[in-house]
Amino acid sequence: MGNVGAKEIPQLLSADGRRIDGRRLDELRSITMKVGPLTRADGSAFVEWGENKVMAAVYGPREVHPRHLMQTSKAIIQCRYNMAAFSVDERKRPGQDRRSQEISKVITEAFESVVFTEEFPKTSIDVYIEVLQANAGTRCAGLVAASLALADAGIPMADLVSAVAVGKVAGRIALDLKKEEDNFGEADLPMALVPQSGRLVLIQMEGHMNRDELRQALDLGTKGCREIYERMREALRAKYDTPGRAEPAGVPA
Amino acid sequence: MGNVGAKEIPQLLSADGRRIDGRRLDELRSITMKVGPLTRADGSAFVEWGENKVMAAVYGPREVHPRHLMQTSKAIIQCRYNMAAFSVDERKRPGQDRRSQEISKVITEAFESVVFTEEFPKTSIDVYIEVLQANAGTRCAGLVAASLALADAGIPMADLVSAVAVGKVAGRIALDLKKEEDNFGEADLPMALVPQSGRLVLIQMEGHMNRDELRQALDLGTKGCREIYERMREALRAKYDTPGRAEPAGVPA
Amino acid sequence: MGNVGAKEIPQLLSADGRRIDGRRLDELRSITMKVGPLTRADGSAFVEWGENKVMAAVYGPREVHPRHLMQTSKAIIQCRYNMAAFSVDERKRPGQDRRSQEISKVITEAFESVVFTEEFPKTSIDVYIEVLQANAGTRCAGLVAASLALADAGIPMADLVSAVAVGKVAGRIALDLKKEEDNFGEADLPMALVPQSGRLVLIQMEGHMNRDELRQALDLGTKGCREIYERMREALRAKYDTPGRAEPAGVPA
Amino acid sequence: MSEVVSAEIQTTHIIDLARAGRRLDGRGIDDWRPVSVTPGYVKSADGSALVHVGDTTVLCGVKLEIGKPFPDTPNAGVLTTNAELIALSSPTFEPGPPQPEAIELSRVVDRSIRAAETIDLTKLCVTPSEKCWTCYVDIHCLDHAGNLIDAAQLAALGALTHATVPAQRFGVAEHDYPLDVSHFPVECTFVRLGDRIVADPTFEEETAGQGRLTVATDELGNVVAMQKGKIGAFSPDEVVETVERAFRHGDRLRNVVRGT
Amino acid sequence: MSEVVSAEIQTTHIIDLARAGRRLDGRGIDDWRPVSVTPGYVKSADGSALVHVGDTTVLCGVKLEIGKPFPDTPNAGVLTTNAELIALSSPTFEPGPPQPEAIELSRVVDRSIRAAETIDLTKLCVTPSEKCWTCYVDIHCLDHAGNLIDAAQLAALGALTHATVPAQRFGVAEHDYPLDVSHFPVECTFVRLGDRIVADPTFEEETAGQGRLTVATDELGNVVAMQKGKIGAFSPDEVVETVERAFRHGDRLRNVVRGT
Amino acid sequence: MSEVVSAEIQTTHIIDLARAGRRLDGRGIDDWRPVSVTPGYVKSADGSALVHVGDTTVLCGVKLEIGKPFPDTPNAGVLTTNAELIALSSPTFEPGPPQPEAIELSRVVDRSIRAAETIDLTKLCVTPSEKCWTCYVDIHCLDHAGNLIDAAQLAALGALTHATVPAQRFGVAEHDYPLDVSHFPVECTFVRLGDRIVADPTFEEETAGQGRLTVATDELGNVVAMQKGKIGAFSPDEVVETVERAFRHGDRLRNVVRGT
Repeated sequence: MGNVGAKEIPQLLSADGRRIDGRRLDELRSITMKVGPLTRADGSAFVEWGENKVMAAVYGPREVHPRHLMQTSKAIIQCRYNMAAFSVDERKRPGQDRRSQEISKVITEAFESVVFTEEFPKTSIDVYIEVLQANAGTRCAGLVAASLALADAGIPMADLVSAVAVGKVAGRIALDLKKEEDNFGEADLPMALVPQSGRLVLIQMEGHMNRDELRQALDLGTKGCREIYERMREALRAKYDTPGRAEPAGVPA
Repeated sequence: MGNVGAKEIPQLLSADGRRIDGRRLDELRSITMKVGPLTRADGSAFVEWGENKVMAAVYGPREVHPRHLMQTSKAIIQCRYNMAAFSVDERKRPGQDRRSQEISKVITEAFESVVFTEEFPKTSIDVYIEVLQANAGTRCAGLVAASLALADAGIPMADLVSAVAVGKVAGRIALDLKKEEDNFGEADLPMALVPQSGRLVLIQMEGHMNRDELRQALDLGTKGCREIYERMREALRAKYDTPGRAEPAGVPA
Repeated sequence: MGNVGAKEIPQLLSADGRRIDGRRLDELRSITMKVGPLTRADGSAFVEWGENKVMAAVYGPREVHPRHLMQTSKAIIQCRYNMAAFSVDERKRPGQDRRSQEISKVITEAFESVVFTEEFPKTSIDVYIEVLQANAGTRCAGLVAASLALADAGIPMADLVSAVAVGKVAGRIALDLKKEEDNFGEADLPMALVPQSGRLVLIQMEGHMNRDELRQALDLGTKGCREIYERMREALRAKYDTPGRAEPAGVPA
Repeated sequence: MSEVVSAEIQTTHIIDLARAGRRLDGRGIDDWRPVSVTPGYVKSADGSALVHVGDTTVLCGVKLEIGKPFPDTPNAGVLTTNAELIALSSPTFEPGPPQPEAIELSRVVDRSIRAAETIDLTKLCVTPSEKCWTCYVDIHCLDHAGNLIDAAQLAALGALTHATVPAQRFGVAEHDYPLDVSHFPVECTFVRLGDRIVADPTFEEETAGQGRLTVATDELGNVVAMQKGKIGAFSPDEVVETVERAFRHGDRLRNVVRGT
Repeated sequence: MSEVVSAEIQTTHIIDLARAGRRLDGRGIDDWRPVSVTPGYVKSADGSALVHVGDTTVLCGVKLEIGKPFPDTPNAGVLTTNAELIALSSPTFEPGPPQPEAIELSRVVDRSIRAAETIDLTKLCVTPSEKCWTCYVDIHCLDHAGNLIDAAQLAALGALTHATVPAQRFGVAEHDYPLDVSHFPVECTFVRLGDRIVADPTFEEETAGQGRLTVATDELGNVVAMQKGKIGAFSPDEVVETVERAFRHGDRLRNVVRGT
Repeated sequence: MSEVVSAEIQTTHIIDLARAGRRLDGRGIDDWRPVSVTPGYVKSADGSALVHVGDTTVLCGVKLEIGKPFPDTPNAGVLTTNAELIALSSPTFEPGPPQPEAIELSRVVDRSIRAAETIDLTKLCVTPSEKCWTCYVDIHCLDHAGNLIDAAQLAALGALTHATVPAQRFGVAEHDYPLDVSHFPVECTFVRLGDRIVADPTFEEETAGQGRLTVATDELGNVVAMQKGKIGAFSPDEVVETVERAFRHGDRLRNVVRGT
């Protein structure tokens, strides 16, 4: 989308329905997740998803800063999604741009929909997401990493939030777009699912989809999110199955 | 003033003493005023003055933000004059520039000279002026709109403040300059009058005037302000003459 | 240092060991100091050192602003080193750049090492250094001026802090570099000394020095600082020797 | 009674009403407030529209200037959307740099305009790699009585639809000419109140809402943009139903903007 | 006794004195404090002046650089005035971005210089539309003992009057030459204390004042700029009288700057 | 027990241990924590290195772009170092513009790289006065367990040492080629604890420290940069002794970076 005047469009789908990297339309990129890699944070997680590398850390519940944001009846969640200057092809100037701020907002709202914030009035739960290497789908990768970091920090939640992007590539609905597909495809729909309720806490979309395609995209995305969710649970178990180490609170076993 | 290197100066005054838009030297542009057009503000007014369109809104007395500006013995007044990006010929970058900040300051001081701020200690009276379409004299139009909005909000004042600019055009003192006159004239003198006391609470001037011209300009401006004042009172009556609607406090009947 | 691509390197040392302005390697530029030139500040000093002109002022101990910096067990020191736009050959944009912020930080830490901050809990001691004309060595000149201003303000200190820069010029260690020597020399080492303890509270260095040169530089700098220190004491005496005027507190007699 | 408590009582009341299919201002669950679009409101702009959606009032001005194409799109003009949530329009806004809410508004409106290919940007190119039109879409919210997104997007579409390219003023052509608008995306916003999803929320309904969903559709039957906002969640089925409603309302609002 | 209360007592005292035609520092209502102008104080500047008005101390430096004319004034150079109310100069100033008081100071000084056509900007044009001199007037307040506006404006005028155009350094001419100053505007500031209007106010008088009026006059008998500041009001008659006083003081101060 | 009090107790304990030549984590006074350097960690960068010094983790990415030389160095490329102390890496950091600590870190790392002439900037010039490589060194701190300066500087040196000039991508040469690194400065940091000066301080030791000293040495036996930080003082003799230790550790760390 949005590649006005770009010169060369690669062939995104082969005759036998394989994508540019050989995946089927409903296939995820490879993913590895690590819970708790950081020592200073209260909770942390690292996710390598295709060619994305994303680190997330959680601090809190802790004192609210700046103070005027404090809420007397619940904790506030402050997510900050940030891209390292070297994470993209053309160097990104350090600091928050408008895109980062919007993504921070929708991710914050996704977590506010599942975290039991009323248990920690007058505090802040700070969630930091750092994209170290980017290749499409960073907000979903960031959300997954942050979800694991929240669990690692023992923040009580209704459920782990899972996320994936669905898109439209060469006229077909496809799961988990990579950079070329995102750049030259016809639509992108990132979504975040609360698996136990089956409800979406993040939905964005840009491009062109008709009614049927949209329905199809939502179904494929839901399926993808559930796959990711299983991996997330495995990653948490991998950390906490060490004997003598307590299970973190708030994450369904 | 200030048009170094400009190519073509239009003829600003005809042989029979008429101005570029046919007005006499002591004639105002057409004005319409509407009190209370906005629903969320505590008070509001819209002024269309020549080709200026200006909206003003008042909030308060309310909590001071940022808190360290709070004064224990009186309300503070915070005026913010702002121009919409599309209000001028060459698009203005959004946000406060130095000119806007200076105008905000002198308008704030004009109102602080008439509002009974000591009646509302520890609060803020916030006055917002938005220039939607500009054609010379926007600070005066903004001041008039804000004055009406303060009255609409029921803020007690010694008097309504009226305002107009006087200038020097082709060597003659003229009332209420429009854009071409302001750009190619020899002086501009915006002023704000408290009609009942006959005193000026805003005076600025730039250009060249000798003693006599200055005296003449102050007289003509005072007369213009009194004319505007009558229109302001009419506009307030137009709103509050609906039976069953209470007269706003603080404005002389 | 750092003059990649510069065209012409002046001869910095003559055959008989004289520098570009005729000084010997261990010779300071001429210095005058004036204590208390400003009326509004709690303490102030002006230093003219070679072609540097530097003014310093001290306010406090006073209320901390912004409040969240307040420390319950001691005063905080806030130094702000600033260069006037016209103080250098190519006009400097007003405002703090990264260099100014770093210098402000190391000067703050130098003074925190000698001021008895625990005597004034919950307050701030604000130190402002303004470089009006710059010719190498401004951070040392600023530190000396600020030291005098602190004494003038009666702030209790373990000792006056003295400062000077040592450098390497045409392969030789030299005291108190001027602009050409700094630009075309091989190393610069600004330092600040607490004379009574013989310890350094500011050390920075950039360039190339081997072990022996570094030792030599520290010795020469220490000697230079002691010379400056004597001048500082004279300047304070010059102000306070007026009969009936009290000696400022905190400065060793 | 504290403000927090009274807000909670209002929230409960609004949700109770919605359960019964009713709303504070008497509308039905799927009713829109009256919408009006006044093009050409600001003479200093190259295109403008004043939009009312009930009491919500938004003014949009479009300005075109000659600039330089971005290096990676040498054959295209530039489109920039900016929304200012000025403090005049609501007691909840403060002066200062744009807050997340204003940034989201700008980006959501921009996304619908851009994704629908409302303006064919290649037509804004004057000389490839050197000269192009930069089209600024500036949105100024004047009265925030709820559903700013839809009002702002309508104002932007209205201002573009009736805009003129100032080609003569910039010495690029002999005459000014109308800006060519290729598609007509319209955004429709809904909020969840309990288990009902209401259209065109008021300020109070947005405050009470448990999730907001915005769907932009074009005149060809495509969804071109979506955005979920605020705390809350939607099932995929609810999304699909809401999309249908957005198509229906979108067609009607498109006609209001186009004046047909 | 709280600071607020003691400030109120001082205000009352200052106004009582003024009523009797007297002032805290012994001056009469229309007396100026001693004024000195030291040109060439800063060698790194192309022009500079250190100004004392009583204890008030202001330093101004002028720098000229080669830049580009503004598109709408292709035959003119650029003049930029900037005043910094640095925290060193007063306990009431704080470090950080310029506050409204600093912005007003910059603009009021700039306005007098610009309106009086102090510098003929067309003479600062080197090659039309391409190359011109940009003249930066940077004002640095060092000690704020009242009436900064007049001290800053005198410093600016003094720095310009004695400035050199660094034409050789920038390779634009073979020799540097003096900057050509065409007019000599001088600003004079007054504050109302009760029903008296006093000249050249101290910091305490400004704090106590009920309105401030600044009038800039040139050497030809013109008023070129005015600015009313602070809470308070003036009748048109008072303005006219104050203008007469500004002419009188202005002529004297002009001579101080010009060294005649 | 308040945080302040417990921090004071820890400080006392750390200093007592140091007096006995011991440290909280069992190291000796002059021992470094384990150091690892992983070059090429980030594919989107032209050079990168992930560095661990104990639990302290820093990632550095180098990007090269075609830019314009500075007017006063027409024959040289541009090197820019930037360190972000992102809030993710420590409970003591906050989001927002860089604080003095981050600025100092950037500048101290930059100074060692620049003073040692690590990169011969004239080799980054493509066309004098017109085209050169701009080399951005961006340092991203991920886990701050003490001694960020050394970890950041090692990451920067590691990223540069293994960087590629993307000459083909920018159409400047037919093939990409390795960035030429001329010198290998390494920074070593020490803090005073009582009368002992310990190497490679942890976060707790930095907090307890009474002065910090950083010394950058190169492979030829030169000190190329120094920086004293934090409250505290060092005698000239202590500086000289610390420099000797920095030479010793520097040689070892240089080998880790160069992979030899």
